[in-house]
Amino acid sequence: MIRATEVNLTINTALVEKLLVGFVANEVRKVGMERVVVGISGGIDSALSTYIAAAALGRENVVGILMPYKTSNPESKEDALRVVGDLGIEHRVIDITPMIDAYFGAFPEADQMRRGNKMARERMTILYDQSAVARALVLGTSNKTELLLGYGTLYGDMASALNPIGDIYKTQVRQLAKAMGVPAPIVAKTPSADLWLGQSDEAELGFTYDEVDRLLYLYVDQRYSSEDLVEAGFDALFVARVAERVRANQFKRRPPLIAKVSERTIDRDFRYARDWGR
Amino acid sequence: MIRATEVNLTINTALVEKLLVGFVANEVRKVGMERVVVGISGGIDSALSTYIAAAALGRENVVGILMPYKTSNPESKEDALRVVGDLGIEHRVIDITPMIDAYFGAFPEADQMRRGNKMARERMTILYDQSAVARALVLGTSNKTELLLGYGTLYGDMASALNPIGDIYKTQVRQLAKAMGVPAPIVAKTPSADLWLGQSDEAELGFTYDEVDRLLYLYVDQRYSSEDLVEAGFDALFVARVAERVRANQFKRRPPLIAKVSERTIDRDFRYARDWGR
Amino acid sequence: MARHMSPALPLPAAAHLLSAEYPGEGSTMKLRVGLAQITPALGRLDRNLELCLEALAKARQEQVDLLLFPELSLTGYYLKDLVPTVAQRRDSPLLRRLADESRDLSFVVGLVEESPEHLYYNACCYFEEGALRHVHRKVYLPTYGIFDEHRYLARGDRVRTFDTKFGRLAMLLCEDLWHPSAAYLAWVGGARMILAPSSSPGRGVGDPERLGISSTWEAINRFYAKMFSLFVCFANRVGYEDGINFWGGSEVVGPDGGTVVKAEYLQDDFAVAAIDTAEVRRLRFFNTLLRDEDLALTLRELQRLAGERYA
Amino acid sequence: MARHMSPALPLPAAAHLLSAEYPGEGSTMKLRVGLAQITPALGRLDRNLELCLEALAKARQEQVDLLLFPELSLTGYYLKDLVPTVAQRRDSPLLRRLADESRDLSFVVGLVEESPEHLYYNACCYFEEGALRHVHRKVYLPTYGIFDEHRYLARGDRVRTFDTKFGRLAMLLCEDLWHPSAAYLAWVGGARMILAPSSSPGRGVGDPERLGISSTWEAINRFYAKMFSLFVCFANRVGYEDGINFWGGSEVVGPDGGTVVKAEYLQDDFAVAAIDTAEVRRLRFFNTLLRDEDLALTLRELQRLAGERYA
Repeated sequence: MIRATEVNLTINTALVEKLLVGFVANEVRKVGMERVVVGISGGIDSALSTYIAAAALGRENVVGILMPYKTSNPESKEDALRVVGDLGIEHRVIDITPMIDAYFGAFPEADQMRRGNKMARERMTILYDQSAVARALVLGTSNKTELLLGYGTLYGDMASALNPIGDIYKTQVRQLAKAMGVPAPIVAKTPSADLWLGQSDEAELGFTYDEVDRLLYLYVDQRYSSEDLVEAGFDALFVARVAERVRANQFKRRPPLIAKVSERTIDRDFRYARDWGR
Repeated sequence: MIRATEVNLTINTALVEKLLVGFVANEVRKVGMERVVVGISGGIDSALSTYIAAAALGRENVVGILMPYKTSNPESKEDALRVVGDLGIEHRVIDITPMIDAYFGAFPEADQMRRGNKMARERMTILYDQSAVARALVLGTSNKTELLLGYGTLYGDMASALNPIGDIYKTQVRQLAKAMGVPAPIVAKTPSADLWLGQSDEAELGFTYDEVDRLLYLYVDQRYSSEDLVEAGFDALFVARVAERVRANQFKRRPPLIAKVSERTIDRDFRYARDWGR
Repeated sequence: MARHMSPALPLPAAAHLLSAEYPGEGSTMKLRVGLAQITPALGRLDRNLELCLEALAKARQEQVDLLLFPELSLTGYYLKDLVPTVAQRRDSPLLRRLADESRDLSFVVGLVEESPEHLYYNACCYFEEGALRHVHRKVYLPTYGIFDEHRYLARGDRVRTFDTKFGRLAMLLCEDLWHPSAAYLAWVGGARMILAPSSSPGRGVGDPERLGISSTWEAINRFYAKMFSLFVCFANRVGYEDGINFWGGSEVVGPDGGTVVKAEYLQDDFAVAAIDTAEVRRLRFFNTLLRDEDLALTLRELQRLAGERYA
Repeated sequence: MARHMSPALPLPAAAHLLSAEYPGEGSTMKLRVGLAQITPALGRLDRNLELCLEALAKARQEQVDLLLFPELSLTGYYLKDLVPTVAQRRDSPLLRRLADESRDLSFVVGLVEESPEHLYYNACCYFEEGALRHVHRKVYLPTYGIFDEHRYLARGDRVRTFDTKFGRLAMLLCEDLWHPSAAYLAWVGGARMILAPSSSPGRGVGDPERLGISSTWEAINRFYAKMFSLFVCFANRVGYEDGINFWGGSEVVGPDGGTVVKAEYLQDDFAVAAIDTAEVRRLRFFNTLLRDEDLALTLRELQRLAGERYA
C-alpha cells in the first residue's frame, strides 16, 4: 500500500518545459496567430505561464497586462513588473478600480467574495478585449490544484483560450518556475489570489499546497479511493473535504448544460476537436 | 435526395415545453437551488428562457436583470419590462454605462466590435454577481443557431450555468415562444443583439434565420455533406460560408485547451458528469 | 404457480449453470408485473437503494408478483469515471440486502457488476425467493451519439434464458433490444417474457405525437411481442442527467402486440400489468413462426458467413 | 532482392487473398527503412498529402527502400465526427495517387478506410510497385483515458502477414502492439519485420530520462524484437492536437533488441535505418523460440478457454 509520506511529485522540468513551450507555440500558430496576452498578477502561476509563452513565441509576441485594484498589494505590482522587466516583454497597466467601483457603488453591502469574483471576471473581460487589440490569444494561468479544487472564478481567471499549466500541480509549478528562471522572490512568496488585503490561499483553503497536492495526486492521478488514502496516512476529514470539494466543483470544469431535445446536440453528439481543420 | 425547400423545422411545442420546463426544474433543484437569474434583453431568446424558467420554478423564483447601455434601443427596455410585467417576476435594472465608459475612456479608439463584446461580458459578470446575491443559477439564452454560427460572445452571452434553448434553432424558438405566450411584439420584431444602434442580426450575418436554420438542420442534425446541400438547392457560396463558420467557431463551444503532461488530465481522462453525485 | 425453483446461483458462479430442465416448465399462470419508473440519483447508491425499497413497498401494496426497475437503477446512467466507485460484486452486502428483499416478491434491478477479474459490466440482476437467480450483462454497449458505454464498461458475451416462478424468461438491456439477433436468441431459447430494463435518453421533437425515440422503441417492443408471441416488459427511467432527459413511457406489451399497460412519459410513475402467460400459449395457436423457425438453417448460414468473413 | 511480387489487390477485395506461396520466400536482403516522423494537420487531407509527398521526395534522395508514415498520417488523430468526411475507399483517387507514387519506393500510410458497407476503419496501407498490396485494419481500438476510437470506428478482425519485395511482413497499428496476442500472430505468421505506425500521445513526466509513455513503448518494441528475433519498425507522429502532444521517438529495433535508429522526441524528424534481414536468420541460430513454439498446444488451450467461457 502507498504511504502518504512517500508520494513524489518531482517532475522532469526539462521535459515539461519542452512540452509546454511546444504546446503554446503549436496551438497559437495553428490558429493563424503569433501572439498571446496574459494577465500578470505578480504570483507564480501567471509568471510561469508568461515565461513559457516568451520561450514559445519570442518576447515580442507576449503582452503582459497588469490589472491592479486600489486595494491590491503594491508588492504584487512590483513582482509583476519584475516578470515584465526580466523577460523584456511589452506590457500595459489597466487599473480596474474605476469599473469595479462604478458597479459596487450601487451595492455597497457586497462582501469580499462578491467583490473578488467581480474583479476576476473584470480582468477576464479586459484580457479578451486586449487580445482583440493585439490580435492574440488569451493565455490561461490556472494550475491543476486550483482547477481540481475549484479554487478560482468561473468565467474569470479560469477562462482562457489555452492554458499551459492546467495539468501540473502547484508544487510542480514551483519546480518548473525555478527551472525556467522565474525570479526567486516570486517563487518563494506566499501564494495569494490578492483579491483582498492579506489574503492567503493556504489560510483560506485550510491546508497547504504540499499536503493537498500529494492527496490529489493519489486520488485523481492514481485513482486511489478515499478509504485507501486514509489507510495511507491522510487525515480522514481532510480526505473527505478535498474529495467533496473536487466533486462539488465539477461544474466549473464543464461547459454550460444544454437541454437536449434534437437528434444532434452541441457537445453531446456534435463532437469535433477545438483544433478541427488546423 | 432531400430538397432545400422541403425541410420542415416544425417542433411539437407542447412536448418541447414539457422537456425544457422539466430540465430547468430538475437541474436547478438537483444542485440544491430554487432560483435562477436571467438577463432580459427585450429579444425573443431571453424572453423565452424566462417564460420557461417561470413555468419551471414559479414566478417568485426567477429574477430578471435588465442591463441597458446608454445607446441601447429604448424599445428593448420596454420589451424587457413587458416580459417582467407579463410574468410578474422580480427584476432589477443595472445600467452598464458607468462600467463600460470607465473602461473605454482609456481606449476611445475602440470599435463597435470591441465595445459590443465588452458589454456582453460585463453583463455576464453582473449576472454572476447577482446570482450570488439571489442564491441562484445563471440561465443561458443562446439558441442553437447562434451557438453553431459562433454568433455570440465567448464568456459573455454564451456563458451560463444551464441553457434551456441551446438545442433549438431560432426558427423553433419562435414557434415555442408563440406557444408559451411570449408577447407578440417580441416574437415579431427584427432580431438584434442591440450592441449598437440599428444592429440587425440578419443584416450582419448576411442571411436570414429561416434560410440558415434549414441549412444547419441538414448539415448538422442530418449530417448531409456540403456537396449534398448544393445538390439540394442551396447556394454553393452560402453553404461554404456557413460550414466554414461552424468549423472556425468550434473554439467557442469547447473549454480552454489544457496542455496534457500527466497521466490524468481534466476533461481528457478525468471525466465526470456535471451532475456528479446529484 | 410452479413451486419448483432453480437453485440460487452459487455466488459468484455464472448464470448459465442453471438447469434447463425445470419441473412445471410450460405451465402457464396469471401474475402482476410492476414497472417502477424512477429517477435515480447519479452515483448515489444510498439514495437509489431508498428509491428501490420504496418501490418494493408499493409493489407489495399492489400485490405485484414481479417488479422491474430500469437499467442502472441503483447508480444512474452517465457514471463515466464513477463506474468502479459504484460497482458491486455478486457477493456484496448491497446485493445480499436486495436478495433478502426478494423473499416474497421477485424483481430485477440494474447496476454495475464488478467481475472477479475486476471488469465492469452494465448488468441487471433477477432476484427471487431470497436469492440472486440470474445476471444478464449488457452485450451491445452503445458508443455513438450521446452514448459512451464501451469507454467505461466490458461487454457481456451471453444471451441466456433462465427459469423462474413465472416460467422461462430472458433479460435484455436497452441497446441489446436494438439487435434482433439478441431478441431472437431469447425467443429460440424459450422465453415467454422479455424483461427489458432501459435508460433511453429522449430526443427528436418533430413528431406531433411524442418523442421520435419513443416511436422507435414502441415499434421495437411491439414487433418482438407480436412476431415472437411473448410479453415484452420495458421499464424505462425518467429524470435528467447533464441536460439529457430520460423519457419513461415504460410498458408491458402482450403477445398480440397490444399494450397491456403504459406508464406516463417524462415523469415518475408506477404501472402494474395483470397478465396471463396463457396468452402466449393461445397466440401460438395462430402464430406458428416458432414452430416453423429453422434453427439449423440459420445456424448453418451464420457459420458460413463467419467462415467467409474470418477466412 | 526477390523480384517476384504478390499481385496487386483486386480492389476492393480483402488482403488475405494474397498467396502465402511466394517465390524467393526466406531469401534475405539489405534495405534502407525510412521513418517519416511528421505532424499531420487535423482533418486536412490536402495538407497531409503534401507532407507525404515531401517525405517521399526526401526518401528518394536518401535511397530509402521502404518508408513508414505514422498511424492516421493522412488525417490526423482526434478526428471525432470528421471520420466519415476524411474516409477513403480503396479505389479512391487519393489511394490511386498514392499507389502511383510507389512505383520506385514501397511505403505505408495511415488513413481512415471506408468499407463497402460504409464502416470506417483505422487502417494502414502498404503500397508497392504501383499498387496497394495490403491493408491492416486496427483490431484493438483504445477507448479509455485520452482515447475514444471505438466511438467512431469499426474494429478490424484480422491479423495477417503478407509478402513483399522485402520478404514476409506484418503491420500492427499502435494499440494492437499492446496485445501480445497480435504480435504473436505476426510472428507465427512468418513476419520478419513488424511495421508499427503509431499516434501515441505523450504523458507521464516523473521519469528523469523521458516521458513515461516512451519508456513503456520502447520496452514493448525491444521485447518483441528480441523474443521473436525480428525487426520492429515504429513510426510515431509528433505535434499537438487539442493540447495533447504526440511524442515521436520513432525507431527501428533489430532482432537482437538493439536500437538501429532512433528519431528525436517531440519534433519533426526523418530517420533512416540501414538493415539486413539476414540478421533475423543469424539471430535465430541462437534464439530457438520460434522452432520450439507449440502452436498446437496454444491453439488447443485457447479453444478450451473459449469453450469454457462461452459454454
